[in-house]
Amino acid sequence: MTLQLAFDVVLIVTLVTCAWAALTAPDLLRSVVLFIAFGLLLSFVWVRLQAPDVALAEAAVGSGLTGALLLSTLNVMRQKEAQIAQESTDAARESESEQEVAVAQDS
Amino acid sequence: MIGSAVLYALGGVALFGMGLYALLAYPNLLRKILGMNVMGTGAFTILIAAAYRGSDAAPDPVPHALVITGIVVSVCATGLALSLAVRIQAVTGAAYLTPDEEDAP
Amino acid sequence: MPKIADQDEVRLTAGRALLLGMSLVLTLTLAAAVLSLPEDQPRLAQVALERLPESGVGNAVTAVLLNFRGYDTLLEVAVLLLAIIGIWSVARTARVWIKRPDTPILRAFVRFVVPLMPIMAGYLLWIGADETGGAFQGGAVLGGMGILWIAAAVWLPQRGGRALLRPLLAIGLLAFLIAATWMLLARGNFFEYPPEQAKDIILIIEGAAMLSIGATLALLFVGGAPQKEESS
Amino acid sequence: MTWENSLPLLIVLTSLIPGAIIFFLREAAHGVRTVLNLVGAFSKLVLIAIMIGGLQAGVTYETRLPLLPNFDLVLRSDSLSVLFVILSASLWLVTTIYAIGYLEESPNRSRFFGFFSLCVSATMGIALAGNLITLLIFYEFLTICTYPLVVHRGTEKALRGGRTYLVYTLIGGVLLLVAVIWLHAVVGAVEFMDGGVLNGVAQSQPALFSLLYVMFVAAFGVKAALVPLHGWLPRAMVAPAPVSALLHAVAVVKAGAFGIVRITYDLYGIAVANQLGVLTPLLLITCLTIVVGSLFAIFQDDLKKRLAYSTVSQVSYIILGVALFGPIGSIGGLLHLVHQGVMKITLFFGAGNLAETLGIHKVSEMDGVGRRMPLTMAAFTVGALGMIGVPPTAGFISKWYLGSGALAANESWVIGVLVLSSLLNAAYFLPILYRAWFKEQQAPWPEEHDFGGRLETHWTLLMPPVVTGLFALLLGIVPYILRSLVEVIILKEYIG
Amino acid sequence: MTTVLPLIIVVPILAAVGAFVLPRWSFPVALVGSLATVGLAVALAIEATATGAVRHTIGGWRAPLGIDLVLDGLALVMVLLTALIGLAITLYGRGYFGRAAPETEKGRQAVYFWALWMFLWAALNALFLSGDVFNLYVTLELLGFSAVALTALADKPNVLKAAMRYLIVSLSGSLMYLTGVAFLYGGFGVLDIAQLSSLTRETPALAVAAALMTAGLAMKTALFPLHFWLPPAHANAAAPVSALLSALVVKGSFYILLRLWLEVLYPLAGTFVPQVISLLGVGAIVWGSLQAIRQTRLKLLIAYSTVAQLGYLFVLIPILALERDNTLVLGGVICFVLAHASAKAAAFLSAGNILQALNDDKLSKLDGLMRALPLTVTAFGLAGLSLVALPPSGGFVAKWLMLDVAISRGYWGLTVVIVGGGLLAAVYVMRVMGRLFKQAAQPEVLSALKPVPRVMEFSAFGLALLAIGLGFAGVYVLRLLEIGARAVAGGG
Repeated sequence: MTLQLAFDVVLIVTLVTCAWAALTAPDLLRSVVLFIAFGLLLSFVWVRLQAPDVALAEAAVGSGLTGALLLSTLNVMRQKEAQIAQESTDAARESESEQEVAVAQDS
Repeated sequence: MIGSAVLYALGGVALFGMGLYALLAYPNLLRKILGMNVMGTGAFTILIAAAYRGSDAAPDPVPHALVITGIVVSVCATGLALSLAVRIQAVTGAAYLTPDEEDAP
Repeated sequence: MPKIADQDEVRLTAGRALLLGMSLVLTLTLAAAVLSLPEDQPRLAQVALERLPESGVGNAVTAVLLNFRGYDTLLEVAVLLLAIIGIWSVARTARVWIKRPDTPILRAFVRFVVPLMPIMAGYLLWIGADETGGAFQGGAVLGGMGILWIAAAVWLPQRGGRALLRPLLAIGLLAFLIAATWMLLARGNFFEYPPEQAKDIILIIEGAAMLSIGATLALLFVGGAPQKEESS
Repeated sequence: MTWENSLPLLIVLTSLIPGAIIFFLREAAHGVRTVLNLVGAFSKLVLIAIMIGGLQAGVTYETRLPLLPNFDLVLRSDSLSVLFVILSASLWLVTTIYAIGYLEESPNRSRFFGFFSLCVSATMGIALAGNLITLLIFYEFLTICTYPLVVHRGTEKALRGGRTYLVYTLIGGVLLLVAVIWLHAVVGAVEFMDGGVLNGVAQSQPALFSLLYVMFVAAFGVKAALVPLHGWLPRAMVAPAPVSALLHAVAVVKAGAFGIVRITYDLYGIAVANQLGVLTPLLLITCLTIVVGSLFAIFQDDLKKRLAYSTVSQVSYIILGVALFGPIGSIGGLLHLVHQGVMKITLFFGAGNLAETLGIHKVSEMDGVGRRMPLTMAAFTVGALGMIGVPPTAGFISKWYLGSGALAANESWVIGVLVLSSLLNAAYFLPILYRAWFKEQQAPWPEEHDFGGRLETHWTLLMPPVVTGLFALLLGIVPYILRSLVEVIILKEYIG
Repeated sequence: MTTVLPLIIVVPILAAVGAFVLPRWSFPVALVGSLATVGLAVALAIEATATGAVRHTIGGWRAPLGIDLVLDGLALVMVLLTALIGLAITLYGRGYFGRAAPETEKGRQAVYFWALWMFLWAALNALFLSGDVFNLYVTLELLGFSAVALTALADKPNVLKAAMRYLIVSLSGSLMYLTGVAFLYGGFGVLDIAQLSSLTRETPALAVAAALMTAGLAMKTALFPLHFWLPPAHANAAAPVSALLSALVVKGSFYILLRLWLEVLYPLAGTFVPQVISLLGVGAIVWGSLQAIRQTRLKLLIAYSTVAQLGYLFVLIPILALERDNTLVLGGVICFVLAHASAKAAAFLSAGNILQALNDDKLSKLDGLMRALPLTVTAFGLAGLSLVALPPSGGFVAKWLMLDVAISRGYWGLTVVIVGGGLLAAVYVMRVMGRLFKQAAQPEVLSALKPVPRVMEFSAFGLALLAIGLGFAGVYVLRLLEIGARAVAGGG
């Protein structure tokens, strides 16, 4: 009984910690990966609570599919961000070189 | 609630609170979406814990069915939210909600 | 230019500490309420398990999902279709570009694993009537297959394929609606299956729903109406 | 549907339906619009005649439409309502003819005539209202329909005038709403009855019912332009002349005065109001209004503004009759309800003619105008003399009764007020008459229009003031016709 | 005869599926769906007036195991309201989206509009008829998703951000509601509203459920100070969508809130929770009206007016929870719902017409439109009358009932707020009307207006007439509300 209780406590603490880590990880990619891990842990919790159907749905949909969605979105958004950053540096360089030209012409 | 199910329900409550915090505290849309997902799992866990009736009795199937429905709804919500987030980033260049522009409709 | 990282600072500021405190208070209040919940509440377990034999299936969760509270599930399948419509209306383009496969290993993996998945999904569906499993789990497997397939770009939706896409997404919901309305007209109650045919009807609905769920989940991943390959 | 339960509704509808149709007419549909207006106005008069016939035979006409539990829309005929209905309906007919001549060339005519008819319907509703709620509904309805007429010209000044008007009347409306619901909450659904319905219950809670009375008077006082609630009236004078004539001589301000009459006689009961002691403050306010309105009028050079301040002063005579406890004063008040309407509309028609024909807007521009427009100015003169109270005009009759009423009520100081007011009236009207008749034309008319023909102006503009002017004279020479009706009303109120 | 009840949910879903699967036929499908749904609503009204409340046991299981659909007076009134406004929106949408082919951008939007709008209609009907707290959660999500997607349809930066904000609010509101459901189930063991009604007592679980559900639903209904998301969403969406959001969608979540306090949460009537709701309602009236007065764009002004008007819905909640049998109090709230829905839909549709003609909705550009668009301006004016609650209009009847409740119970503060709110509404309505009546500074602008399809003008005008006509329908609304008022709540 106490062993069971200790197991429960450890499982819950791990689960909650994992969720907190997922929410507050400074890097979003790490957040998402931790979230997927959290989903798998959660399925485990639900199996422990005699809810195997739900656990299966959570593992497949809640953790797996949502995780895939988050990962691909993060990927797309990072690419877009890089593209924007590239464009802005290009623009900055262009205006810089224009200035140089202007300076050259002045002198 | 029965035995250790209470502990799990308390865990669910904690998840709900944490998710709500993340939702409110972080401007990044992806993080807000993560927060909502965690909030949802908190609610689900409370329901699953309420369904638990000890290790030797069959659990209550009704909350289980509710949670399956909830999981599917929540993945749909995530999909919709992510699409909106991508579109917003494409249009405004930011992955968070910038202040509204003063433009004509 | 604003970046993802710009606004993704997770440091604990004063404002966040306040929010955290408020969340904590809420959590503790909810926790107190959890502790006050009655221990010996019979709830609906009793009645659901008692009437399980009338439902036509042996898995209590499936019975609740597809029979006792089949109406919830009908609306849920509607939510799935709605989500796809919403995503397609919001996203101008697909989020995941369907490209030619780049690694032979991935391609080979998909070639061998993917064909197994419909079988697995069908098995889950069939077994779900009496054991753990069901349309959602089966649909999730199908969706996973779709995602892998798309990720490996084995399947490129062509014109003909795209024309079938919308009906495929809708077929689960339609099956539900037809069955429920048919029962309404034939027996006077929405969703009232005759007990002897309940299992067959449920399996047919589940089969259709599984197809739609699979397609929906895969397309959630695509994140927009699938288009032909573009060179962006 | 029988005459008994549909006649009051039909009287309202005879202007409501033409009004609603007119909105959808094209601007150029001149003929249709005129026919609709006139058919509406004439059929209304016919229906009123039927109603009067029925009333003499002892029939009560009542339309009842339940809006909510304990909340009926009631339109009912009684002597008081008939008095107001006759006045408004006949003046509507005259004003319609006038407005056709006045406005046919200007833009947005459909809109104008549409709202104009709606205003008349609202006035009819106020006259026929059988309970407070109906009175409230039509009171607000009148506010709404008048606004577009005030801002009709769409200029910055018109919009400002309209805004002021709305601010005053909406606040008055809100006050009325609260008072009505409060009363409703205390005594339930009550309907107007000769002699009042609050006898007993009002005396048991004198403070509450006095407060409610003050709220009612304040609410209707806004429309009746009691000082200090009169500020909107002069500013609303930016409206076209027919609007000023009908609405600010008859419909709006009269609706306010009529409301106070109704509340005092048929809700509280004049005896109850006297017991509550609310009549004396009312008397003081009306006297103040009479004097202050006249004082302001003296200093106006703008003709319509001078008439507006005169209205402020004159409408209070009606309420003065109410505030003087005793049948003679009451008769004077009700007589003035009609007299003031007829006289004031004559004055506004005259002012409108001067503006439309010669471009005259100011008193200082009127030198010698009597020779240019003799008929118009003759009618104007009758109206002005009536306002001063010179016999044999109608104005003399009302002032006579008010004075006697004051004596009978042991408020002889009121006679002083009446005399002072008459002097002030003379002070602002006689100079106008003097300029018009006895001075030579000094400068060319500001903006002269040629309507052709031999008349001094277009016949549709000329006929209305002449007719109403004659009426003002007639009511003074043969006062019995009207007085007998008014006496019936007042006797019922005092005997109950 | 009870067969009609589920069909009113099935038919719009079928129409939605049809509009999606057959893009070329999306409008005809939606039109047929709309007409059929309106017909079903009328059939239900006839049935319920003849036989009383209807309870349909889905699957024949009966609550608590199954889910019951309940049609009582309250639900019927809401279904009818949705049908009337829905029909107008469908007609307006035809004018708004025109006949563009699905390949064009406008045609693409049209296909999604029809599918999403039909889903929204189905969601509303399902929500009004549901007798089960969890089923209500699913209908809420259905409603929220379709509303968010409809908002985002216009695809401009402000709209997308507004849609995102709306989605976040909507989802977190639903999750709070769902957690409340978990506590209700944990505490009382059933999900059926009628059964919960006889089981609930003042326990910590009920208090927590009440707090969570009320907060979540109030957020979705944009109760001050959680209204921040509403004005940008309602102001920037396409005109028919703005009308739907303001007239019907916010009423959906409010309806659940109302039902819960009437039938499940009433043991908490004496606590501070309903008082807080009422106070926030007061805040909404004051703040929303003041903001509306400050706006310089017509649609934003109307949107802030919605924030203010929604406040009125909440101020009577404490009295309602205490006096559950008092149809007059409920009648006041429901009459307000009806009046606001029709007036606000008319106002947004009129604003849409102005926007269509002028391609702008700045107040400073509206001078003289009365001459150019008389029907539209009249529609806006009539809607304004109802918003200010001047008689005769639906708004007047509603405020009459509310003031009657407030004054007869001696709530003077509430009286002042209700009355003052009306005056503030008069100020912002007049700011618009004054402009519309004004002479145009540049008459050439008026001659360069783009044409507005007749059907758009007439649907706005029709809704405005509805707002006025409700002023004469108070008795009938109250009579409908009496249907099954207690009988259904008593038990299944």
